[in-house]
Amino acid sequence: MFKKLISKEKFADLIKDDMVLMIGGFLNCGTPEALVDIIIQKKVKNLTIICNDTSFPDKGIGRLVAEKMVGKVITSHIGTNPETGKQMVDGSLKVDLVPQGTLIERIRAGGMGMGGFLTPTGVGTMVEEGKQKMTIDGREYLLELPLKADVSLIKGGSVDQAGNVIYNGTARNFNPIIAFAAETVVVEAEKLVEIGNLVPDHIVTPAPLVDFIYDPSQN
Amino acid sequence: MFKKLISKEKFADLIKDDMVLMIGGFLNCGTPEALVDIIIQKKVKNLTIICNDTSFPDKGIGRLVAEKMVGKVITSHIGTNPETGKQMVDGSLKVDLVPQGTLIERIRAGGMGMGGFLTPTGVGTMVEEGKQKMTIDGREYLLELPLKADVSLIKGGSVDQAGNVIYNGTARNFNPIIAFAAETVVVEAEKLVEIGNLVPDHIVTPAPLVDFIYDPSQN
Amino acid sequence: MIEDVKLAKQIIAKRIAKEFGNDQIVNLGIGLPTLVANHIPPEVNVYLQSENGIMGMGPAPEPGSENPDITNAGGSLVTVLPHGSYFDSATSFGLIRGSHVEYTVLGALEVDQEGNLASWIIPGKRVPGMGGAMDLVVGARNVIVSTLHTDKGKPKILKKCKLPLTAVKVVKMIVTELGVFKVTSDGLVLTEIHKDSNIEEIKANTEADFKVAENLKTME
Amino acid sequence: MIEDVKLAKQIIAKRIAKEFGNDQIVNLGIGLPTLVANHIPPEVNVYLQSENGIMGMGPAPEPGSENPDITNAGGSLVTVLPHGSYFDSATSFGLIRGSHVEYTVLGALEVDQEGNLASWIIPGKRVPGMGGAMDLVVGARNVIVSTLHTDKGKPKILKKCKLPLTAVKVVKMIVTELGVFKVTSDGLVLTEIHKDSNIEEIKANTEADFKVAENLKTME
Repeated sequence: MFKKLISKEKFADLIKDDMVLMIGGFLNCGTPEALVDIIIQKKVKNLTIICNDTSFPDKGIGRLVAEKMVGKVITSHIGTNPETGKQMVDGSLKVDLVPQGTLIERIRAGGMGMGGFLTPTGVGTMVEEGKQKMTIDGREYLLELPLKADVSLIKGGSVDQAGNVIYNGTARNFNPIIAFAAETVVVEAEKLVEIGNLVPDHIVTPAPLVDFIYDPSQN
Repeated sequence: MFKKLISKEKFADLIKDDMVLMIGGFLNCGTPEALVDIIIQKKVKNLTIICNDTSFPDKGIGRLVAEKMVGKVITSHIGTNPETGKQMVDGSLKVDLVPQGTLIERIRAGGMGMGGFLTPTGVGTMVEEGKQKMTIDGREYLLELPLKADVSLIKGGSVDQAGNVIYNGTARNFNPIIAFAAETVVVEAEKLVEIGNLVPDHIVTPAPLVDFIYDPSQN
Repeated sequence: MIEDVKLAKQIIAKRIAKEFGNDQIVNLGIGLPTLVANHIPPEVNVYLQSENGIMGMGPAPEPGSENPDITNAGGSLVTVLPHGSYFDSATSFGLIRGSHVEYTVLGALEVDQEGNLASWIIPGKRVPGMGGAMDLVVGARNVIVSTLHTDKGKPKILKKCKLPLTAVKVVKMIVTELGVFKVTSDGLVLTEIHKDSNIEEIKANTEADFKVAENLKTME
Repeated sequence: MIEDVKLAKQIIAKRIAKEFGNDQIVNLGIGLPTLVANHIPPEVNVYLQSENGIMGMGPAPEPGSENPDITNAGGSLVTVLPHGSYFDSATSFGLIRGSHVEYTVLGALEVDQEGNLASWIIPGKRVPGMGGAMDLVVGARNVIVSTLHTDKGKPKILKKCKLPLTAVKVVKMIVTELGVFKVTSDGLVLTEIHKDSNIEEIKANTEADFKVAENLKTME
């Protein structure tokens, strides 16, 4: 029971060329940097990354872009990482820009079994191109479709040996939602604690959603 | 600042005939019973109640049904309250039965600005009557529409003077979601605490969603 | 026929408990399915989830330590295990609809050879509402129907459900006191049979067409 | 024209801060809008929300007490007030899209007399992405554009936006260093004017048609 701890090597084995990854984080906050390190060492190719933003060239998800490991990114913001823009312009990186609230809700829909949802965001803008529009109660909405991934990488604050997660401050962001939306979920633990140390009322991500726990301090 | 405490009288003034109320709770757990008491004393008429279930005739929302104060209920289960079934058969109470997961998601859509969502639940059953069906990626879904209310009544576990709420155990249920979906939100506090006593990482309902706090121990 | 209803239910519960694997989320319906919990081997860490918002549900509380804020979807007082947690109903049904629940075990008024299930309404007679059942059977990866083989002598496993459906083609497995059926693309297959029953008895008490598996096993 | 950009920004920030009421949720965009926080009167309890998942955001941390896990949507280190809280991005945008945010204050590349806003892309030149802006301006109850009146001498308040839109007909109020405009069903109305400006100057620097309110006030 509760054998979820994973080594650097075993985590590296999980990540393969052409995979779709969701990675938590918002700019410089709440990204599992140690897991990103391992991916960079492995030198995988043509990843599709679903994430809030592409961070900075030397930080988080931005490093995967800078290392040219990403073939496509589905994200809401690339403005802090000039490398993303450069690769987009030279055609080596495909960028799907999605409004942030729509992006996280599409991930939620994917993880929670919805076929899609109607949002007023983007109506009358470039965002509506190619999308079905519906009028409900006199207001126009866009039908937005779910997103799923092969692997989600999340950054946990306090993580117990079973895989329950509580997040620290704004490091929460996309993490608890992407934990629903992938076949395999790996949490990087800021602080690994014994079972019973987290209060059940405070837990944000329930243990069985988490497949593996990576503890940088043990690696 | 932080003058959200409300008296029995002021709460009674808020609730009027023909209103649409959302009330938290799941059977015998997590319903603001003291607020229900006040509504019963006021003897209002023709309420529409949106809730998980109609509880028992002597408990929670069930008491409002037993007192014949409800004209319509939108709910997922009435089997534990024979009074609901009786009034439904004699025509004095209109009952809309909605699958539980669809019901809470419709409330979430209402509170979070979505025009609707696609769910696989109910496809091929009586639930699909009158609803738009859509096929996404080869799977059929029903388009379900949002729900909103005039007032939401929630039961909080630990509530601070600003209105932040942490719930106890399974008393959470519908409460944090209905807190988004009404013009006015009243929380009945199991335990009222000073500001600063709740850890920001643990708070489930952020203070500004709550308009009024009712503390039964002060009334 | 196993006439002792209590024994029949134990046979069913015991068999179903064997399905579960480590770290899986399982939702047990009210009534007979609840009994399944008593038969889960202690070395298998199953997370019992209840749709009212609890993960890692434990047994009923010891007298004197009841907490009215810890209940299951039937309204009974329960406990939470040290690795358990609570969440709101939207998250709970996100887990359910999003196929994070590995098994949902529930009863049936009728179930048929196509995997259709009727469990929530007898029009004009009994209208309790569907509760969370429709979401559970559509969302869970595996739907197991646990039911006595007959209701007052009448078969419950039919060619085609007559009552309004809970969902279409979702049932994967039917466990009764007489045996275990799997719903396959090739129709219903009897895969296990209780030692005190026989194929003739099952045929006589089942309206549905079914095949008998080549490697028919004894139900344990 | 107020040439001192720093002063101009202070004028704008100070004026916008007067809009907010007690217990309201306010989202301030990156850059100029962030300055608004410095002018909120201490007796008004505004909840500053940032879309990355914080409610009740406080000022930048004292040196030595920085916490890398407490940031705003611009990635700057911030603090949380004693009545503040954190949540995930889906909840954060639920607050935004669900009209729980009373005011969103943000900059503009262009804004027009119909309340259309362009703020996220200059095709072929600058493509940062929309971030949370599209959700904010569609969802918040009141959209306030805070902007210098001109960009290198060119008007920013237009008859019709030319750049790709962030949203259609959402802006309610435009605050520049020269004055305050309200977007009404009757078109743009100048309701306040800075003491160091005059209507001729505003007309010369505004492409949009606008009316002058009968009770034009001095901007403070």
